[in-house]
Amino acid sequence: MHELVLAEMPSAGDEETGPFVNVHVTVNGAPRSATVETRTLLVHFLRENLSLTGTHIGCDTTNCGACTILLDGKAVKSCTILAVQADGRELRTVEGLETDGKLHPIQEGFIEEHGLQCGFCTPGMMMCSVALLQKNPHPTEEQIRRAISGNLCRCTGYVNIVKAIQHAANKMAGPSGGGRP
Amino acid sequence: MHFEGTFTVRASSTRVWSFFLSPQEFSSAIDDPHTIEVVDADHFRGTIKAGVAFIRGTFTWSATVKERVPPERAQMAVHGSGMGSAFDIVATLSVSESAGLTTVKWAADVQMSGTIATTGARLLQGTTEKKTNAFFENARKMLEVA
Amino acid sequence: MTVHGGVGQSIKRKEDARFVRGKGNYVDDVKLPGMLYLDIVRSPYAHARIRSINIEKALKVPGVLAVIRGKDLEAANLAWMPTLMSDKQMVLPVERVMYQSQEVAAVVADSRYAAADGVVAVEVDYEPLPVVVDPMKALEPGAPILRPDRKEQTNRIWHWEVGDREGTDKALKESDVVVKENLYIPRIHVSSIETCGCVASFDAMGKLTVWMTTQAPHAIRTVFALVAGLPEQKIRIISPDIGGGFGGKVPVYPGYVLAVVAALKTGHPVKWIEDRSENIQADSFARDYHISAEIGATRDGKLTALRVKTIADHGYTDAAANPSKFPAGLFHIVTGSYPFEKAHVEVDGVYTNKPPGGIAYRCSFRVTEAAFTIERIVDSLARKLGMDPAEFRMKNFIPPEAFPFKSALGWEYDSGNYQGALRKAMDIVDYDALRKEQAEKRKRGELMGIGISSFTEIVGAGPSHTFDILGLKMFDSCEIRIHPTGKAIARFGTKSQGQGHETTYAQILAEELGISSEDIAIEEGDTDTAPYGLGTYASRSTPTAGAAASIAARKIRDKAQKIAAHLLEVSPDDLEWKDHKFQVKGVPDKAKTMAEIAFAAYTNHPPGMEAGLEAVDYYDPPNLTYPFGSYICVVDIDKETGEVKIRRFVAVDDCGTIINPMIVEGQIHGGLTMGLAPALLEEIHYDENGNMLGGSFMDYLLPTAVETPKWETAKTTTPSPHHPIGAKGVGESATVGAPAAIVNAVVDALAHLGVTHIDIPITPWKVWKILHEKRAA
Amino acid sequence: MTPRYSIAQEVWGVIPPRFEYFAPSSIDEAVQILDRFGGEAKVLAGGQSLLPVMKLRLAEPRALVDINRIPDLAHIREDAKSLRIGATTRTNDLNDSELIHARYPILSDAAYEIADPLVRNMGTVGGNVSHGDPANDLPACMLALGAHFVVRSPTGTRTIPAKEFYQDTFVTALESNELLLEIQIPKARPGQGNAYVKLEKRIGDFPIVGVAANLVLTTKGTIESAGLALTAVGPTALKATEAERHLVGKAPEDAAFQRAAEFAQEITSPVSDLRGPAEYKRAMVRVLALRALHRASARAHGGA
Repeated sequence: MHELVLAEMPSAGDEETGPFVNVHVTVNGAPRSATVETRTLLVHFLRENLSLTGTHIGCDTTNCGACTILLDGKAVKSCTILAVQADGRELRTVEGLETDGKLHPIQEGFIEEHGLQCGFCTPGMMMCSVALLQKNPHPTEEQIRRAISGNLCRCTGYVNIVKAIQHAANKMAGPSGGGRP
Repeated sequence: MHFEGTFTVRASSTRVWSFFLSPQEFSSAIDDPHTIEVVDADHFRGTIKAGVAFIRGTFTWSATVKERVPPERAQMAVHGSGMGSAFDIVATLSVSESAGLTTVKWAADVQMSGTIATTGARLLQGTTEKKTNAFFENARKMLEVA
Repeated sequence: MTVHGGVGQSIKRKEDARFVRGKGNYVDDVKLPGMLYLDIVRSPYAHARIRSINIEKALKVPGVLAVIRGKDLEAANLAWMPTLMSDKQMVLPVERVMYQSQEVAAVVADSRYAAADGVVAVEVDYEPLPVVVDPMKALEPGAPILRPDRKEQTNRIWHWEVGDREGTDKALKESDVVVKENLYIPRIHVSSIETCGCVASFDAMGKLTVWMTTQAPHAIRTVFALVAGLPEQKIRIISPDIGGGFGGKVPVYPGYVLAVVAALKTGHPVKWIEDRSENIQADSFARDYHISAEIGATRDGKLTALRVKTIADHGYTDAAANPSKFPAGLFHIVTGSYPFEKAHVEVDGVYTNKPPGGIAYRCSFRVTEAAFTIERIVDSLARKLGMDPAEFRMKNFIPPEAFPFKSALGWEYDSGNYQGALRKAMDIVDYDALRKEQAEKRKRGELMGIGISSFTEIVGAGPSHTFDILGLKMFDSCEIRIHPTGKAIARFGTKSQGQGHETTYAQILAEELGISSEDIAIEEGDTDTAPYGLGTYASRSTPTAGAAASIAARKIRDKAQKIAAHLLEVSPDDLEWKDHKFQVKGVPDKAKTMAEIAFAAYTNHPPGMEAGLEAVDYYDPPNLTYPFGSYICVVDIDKETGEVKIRRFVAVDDCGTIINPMIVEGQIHGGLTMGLAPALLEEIHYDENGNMLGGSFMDYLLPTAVETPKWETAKTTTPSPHHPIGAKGVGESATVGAPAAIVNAVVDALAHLGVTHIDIPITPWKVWKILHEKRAA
Repeated sequence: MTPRYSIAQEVWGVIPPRFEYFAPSSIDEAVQILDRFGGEAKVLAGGQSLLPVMKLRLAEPRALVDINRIPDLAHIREDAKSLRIGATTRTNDLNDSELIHARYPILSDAAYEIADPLVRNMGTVGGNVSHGDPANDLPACMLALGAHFVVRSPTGTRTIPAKEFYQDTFVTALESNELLLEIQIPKARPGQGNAYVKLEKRIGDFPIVGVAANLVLTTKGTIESAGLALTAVGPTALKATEAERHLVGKAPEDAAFQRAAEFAQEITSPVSDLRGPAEYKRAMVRVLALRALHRASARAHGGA
């Protein structure tokens, strides 16, 4: 084989790299920080710098929602936010759903209702659902479908995802099952 | 994409024809910041910072005069690349003079390839048409003044 | 007595435990020390000569370590690689690029970001060449020859035909009624939410490990060995969790090869992960069939003959992942659910300046094109005859007693009850009431349509006398080890991409072995440990590897019977397998469970017998399986905007014996959604310069939860007579059957205006244009 | 023939180019940074339009000025004269606001269908109105409502009427050293009703066409003033001035709406693309204008 052309390793402090910035965040309740380029996307910060690989990347154009996380409690697409924008803020990812060895109702719902197949969209879909149920504990089917319309799933046809979210809603409403129809 | 137009200007056909074949002159009708270098009588090249508002990038371009029939016809091929894309323009000019007025019929076939064509199709046609029209409108004004 | 997690139970999926915790291990989650990143420079032109590639600036980009070009590969004879259809494709071009977004060079850097910066800095000098986008034009005399490297100086790749040409011509000529439709099934893309990628790494001993998004890891290993000349024992392919496949992860893409080359040359592990736009613009597509179909019938509505001619746009090389002997895949299942006496199919494969591929969209080798064609044209014929489409189908279906049925084009259908499925669907949807409602609405000027699709699938490739890929026979495998404590591990040659194999295979084994499915671990995707198999696509896992599971389990049972006899001090013939254990005939108290037998196999096995309790089976199916179903779709159309809304969609599927009803229903939901997608939304379109329009999720529109209706599913069960447990496979049925039901419904809504066909995707403006023109006329 | 040739490569959009990042804590600081970069800096608000374009490397600003840490730029309040919406108010906040639902339903109509719910949690009202994309939904609403935009530069504050703001695709009246602070919309009056209606190929996609309508009725029930504006059928959002003029003084009925819808069609210049042929889009302007006007009228009469 032809010798491949190999460049010299770049020297540290090369003026073309950077600019860099320190980012401090609270992720799933724990403080985390790293120094990254200003252009670093939040999803890469989570996956590469913090090794939280449960948050996925499925597109380049802010359409698929596989990277959905909670930023100060709101569901957002972490592929279209700079890591530096999250500095000083609270993040919640799929890794933070289970507490004390107990699955979150949304996780149970996805298992019980077969709301996932390949599992790739699932973390984003669940984070979106968690935000929905926080804001609206008793969503109608139409509201659920609207709420997850920024999260694409190629496997399930959504019917069971809707059921999974309803399952979690019922569960979170407590034993009285109370809640409006 | 095909664009065409016609305009009439109070200038001789020789003057009009030579305007479009002179790199210094025709390039002055381009709104976007650019450079131009004359390789020989039929070949020019340079760079242009083109785009819409903040969606903007630097293209390198080269132009070749394909046909010169003074003072009636000319054809020029322009090629450029930048922003992950390439463009090819074939521009044709026919010039006719009558009673001190010169009528210019122009046509431009523009082909885009690459990122702009694949992701910017939504906005491409309108912008390209506007830039093309602006170029000829600028040219008309310059010829009118001169 | 049932065993926990046996066949037929809707147990929850084992794999979900890691997925809901974000602990799946997808290829982009693999991180190795010293790992580098590879990114690819791609062509803006659909057809151009490469005059030079200048990498100087790219090599100065901080973090960039190397740039690989075609000429670097050429010296090692790696610039080209074979396709699965005996054609060849470029890893990197040396001379010409053949489609927009084709790989041109690869940049290797110490970070993803640096690699991306490097890509922008590579300067490629192109000379544009004439572009051939339209396959019809590609066949015209004087069209530029896209592949001068071939002996045949034409853009026609091959011509293929099957059936009785003269007999079909004659039968059509003699038919009282003949209907012809031209159907274009556009290019689409699977777009699994995970894109493709790999991590390639050589260890100190020169062994290559590749974590790769592949549906067929074993075949990939062999291809790597044959193409790169690496010794096969030094190649390990690991297919980790796969974020959806649908056929898009069967081919060998240049990026995989480049990552391996980069790992070899740099001495570091190298990761390559596609962007979505690269995935859509360069990876395997599906469909792109220009079909002309003619169908004949007697005056009283009895089908006579079918003739289908097709131009197949393959892009610049024939890289369809078909079985070798079938250039048009299984398209000749096009006679569908009907007993034609005469039929003829011809297909011409054509080169164009587009990316290669051809079948990757949740489809068993072109069966979708076939089912769409027959179910569309049967509808047109019924309409022409003035018959109700349901009645017409009922009258013409292959009757249940005719199975096994030999089709006019040579397939032997294993089993079916088409009338039963359609009847059930009609009952659920209340067909007669809908027709009444439609008649009333039509009087009021409202547009409502009812569409039927009664499809027959053909899956489970396949019998090895007919089916191979690059000569590798299309069997599949299962290896079972029962541990001394009665727990088990089983490994397979297939690879789940969301289908739930870890659960369903365990259920087959639980049923066969009397071990709880909880106690059976299932592994796939590691070529160092799993038995050889051809992988998961074309709904083949249950028909092949699922069958292998049963047969391997029965081998274990044979041995277990002897051990049980030894333990019970009776003759093996005195034992029967009942209630999931071996018991002395007529004496239920005298019995041994598999756990007891397994323990004995390691502690107290009969003299003269090998210790242990293991078996392997390589299952070569005697035939394909033929799942079927009847779908009924109800649509309402907004007269002003042309928007189509699916009001109801009833799907009755028959996939033989069902292993896990919950999973089967999930597969059908997903399949229906991937049937809806091309019917109403998805299409890959090229402009005349070969630019792909819609090459990202911004423009290539996957259905969301809002457009997707609440699918209504039901089943009939007609087991496959030749499969060990009667199962047929179900992953793709719904994608195959749904598009025709939707289009038939829309056409039905507009039929009174003289509409007989609308090409998919049915966009609002296509419907509006029809309404607008009819109103004007 | 001299061979044409090119030096180029396709760019795929995942990684943005490098830039300097600023997160000023005051408006003055922000506009000074903008001024210093003289057009080479971009304001980062929600980033839901800007970052995708940067990932495609179709825009490479030297600096980003993140205005999210400036206090009090996110608010929805009504005073004696106006509804005032701060620039960094998230589009979903319009959706969540009882005030907006009750009194300015055109804005919640639009906010309900901008991109998707996740994008709406980041994307800002200020970004949507000032990005200059003709496919954005809020500009047409602002034109129909007669909004004004309050902007600040290092030299002071000025107010720009929406109808003078949109100049061309991505080109607005905003100077490169100006920052949009607030949108001011005339306070809702009795007898006012409005609506935004749009047609999409799929939810979350760019609109095929959108129409914003705002009607104020006299106590006698005739139209006192009308606003009608269009999305995605021209280089910018379009104000259908002729249509508006036609409506004034008429009864809010189909006859007047039909004629207004035709006037609206006349000002459009749609292009054929993946979202439909131009003739379809033009036809849909009429269909949607009628729907928007009828809905606005129903709301003016107290309906939903």
